Amino acid sequence: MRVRLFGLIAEKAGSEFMDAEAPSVEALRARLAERIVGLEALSYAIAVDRVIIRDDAPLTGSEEIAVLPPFAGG
Amino acid sequence: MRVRLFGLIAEKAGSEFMDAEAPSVEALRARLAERIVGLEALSYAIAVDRVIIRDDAPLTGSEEIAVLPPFAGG
Amino acid sequence: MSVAKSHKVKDVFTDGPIAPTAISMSVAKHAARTDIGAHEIFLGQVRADVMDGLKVVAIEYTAYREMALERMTAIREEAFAKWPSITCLHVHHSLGVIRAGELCFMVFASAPHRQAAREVVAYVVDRIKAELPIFGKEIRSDETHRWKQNT
Amino acid sequence: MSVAKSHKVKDVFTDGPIAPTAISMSVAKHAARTDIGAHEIFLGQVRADVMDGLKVVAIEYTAYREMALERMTAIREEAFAKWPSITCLHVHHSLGVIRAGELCFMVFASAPHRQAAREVVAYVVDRIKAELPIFGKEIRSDETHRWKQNT
Repeated sequence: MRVRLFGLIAEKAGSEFMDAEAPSVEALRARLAERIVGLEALSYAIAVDRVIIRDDAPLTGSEEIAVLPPFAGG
Repeated sequence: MRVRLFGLIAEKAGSEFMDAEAPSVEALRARLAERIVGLEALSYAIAVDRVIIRDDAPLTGSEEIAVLPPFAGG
Repeated sequence: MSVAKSHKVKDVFTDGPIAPTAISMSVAKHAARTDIGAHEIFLGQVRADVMDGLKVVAIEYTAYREMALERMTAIREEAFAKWPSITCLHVHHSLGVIRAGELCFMVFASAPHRQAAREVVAYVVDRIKAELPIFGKEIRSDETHRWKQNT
Repeated sequence: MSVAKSHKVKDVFTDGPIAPTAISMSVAKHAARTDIGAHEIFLGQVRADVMDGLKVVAIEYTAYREMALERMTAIREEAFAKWPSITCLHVHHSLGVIRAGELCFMVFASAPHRQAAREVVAYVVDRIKAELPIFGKEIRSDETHRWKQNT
């Protein structure tokens, strides 16, 4: 699955996209932490199909997935 | 003393000023009611030196006195 | 009172409606104040209320100016005391005939953060409506009138 | 949803700062809506915060647009449901580099009476800050940067 990265996390990863396979949000967090240095120190949310979702949610691989650092709008 | 009239009360009196002698706000209300037809049916406040004042306040005759119908600003 | 804060005595009254462009000009003047993070603006617009089949076409505002300006100065000082972070506070109220759809009232506050700006505008708007001796004659479509009263 | 009310899906994002004149133009457009009695406007301005002796000179905003617009549509619908008297609600947020002193955010509501306009603007501003995936890179005077975070 292709994961979209934003803001500080895109900067840390050096890219706005990352390909990763994971059967759940929790597993995806582990995959991302292996590949983005310093990620475990950061607070971020995972959005699945444009809704922030709990860590135990399953993933089929066909969803739109995004990694969201803290919001700063307004 | 010269009393300033505003808004609806100036309209009822046909003038923006009225001369009246009264030793207190209460007495002034009675003088005004004798001379402005329909005044007793209206709600209004008396300001003495630009501050709304209680009916039992005494008047010396040298104050700036104003008769204020309900406010409509904003 | 600090000179840097704009709470000196000012005439809040303006003859005729407030032009929409006055709002942009007010906002644009604050671009140099880079300690500001939030502006909150309230605008009052004359409503074409209908009562007994008659529509309000305009309101003619008059005021007891001397008392209104004294009350406004007190409200301004109390506002700055309650919200000391406020950077500026501007108030304008129209006098004379203001037609339905035109602006008659503006309260504009700026602050580093939104909460103070929001709260001070609500406070100042409510106090002005309750305490400033401003009178409004609603002129109706048949040229009769009725005196407005804040509730 | 009623067609008369402007709560259709809209792009709230605009490239670059919000011009002060955009506010006047927005206000002026509502003069024909003579059922409006109150406008409430919130504006966000980029603040030149100083931290560790370094001043913020600009914020570069980016967003996850698809999700932001979905959230905004939901917020707008909930706002109209909670305050059905609201006549219109306009939201604009800047993307790209916005310099200190420039405007990056506008929430503008109109209603017959002030209470609804005031409440809906506070509600919408707070929800946007909390829920829209918008990211801000604070660019400092020495060209380093720091990622902004709403508290």
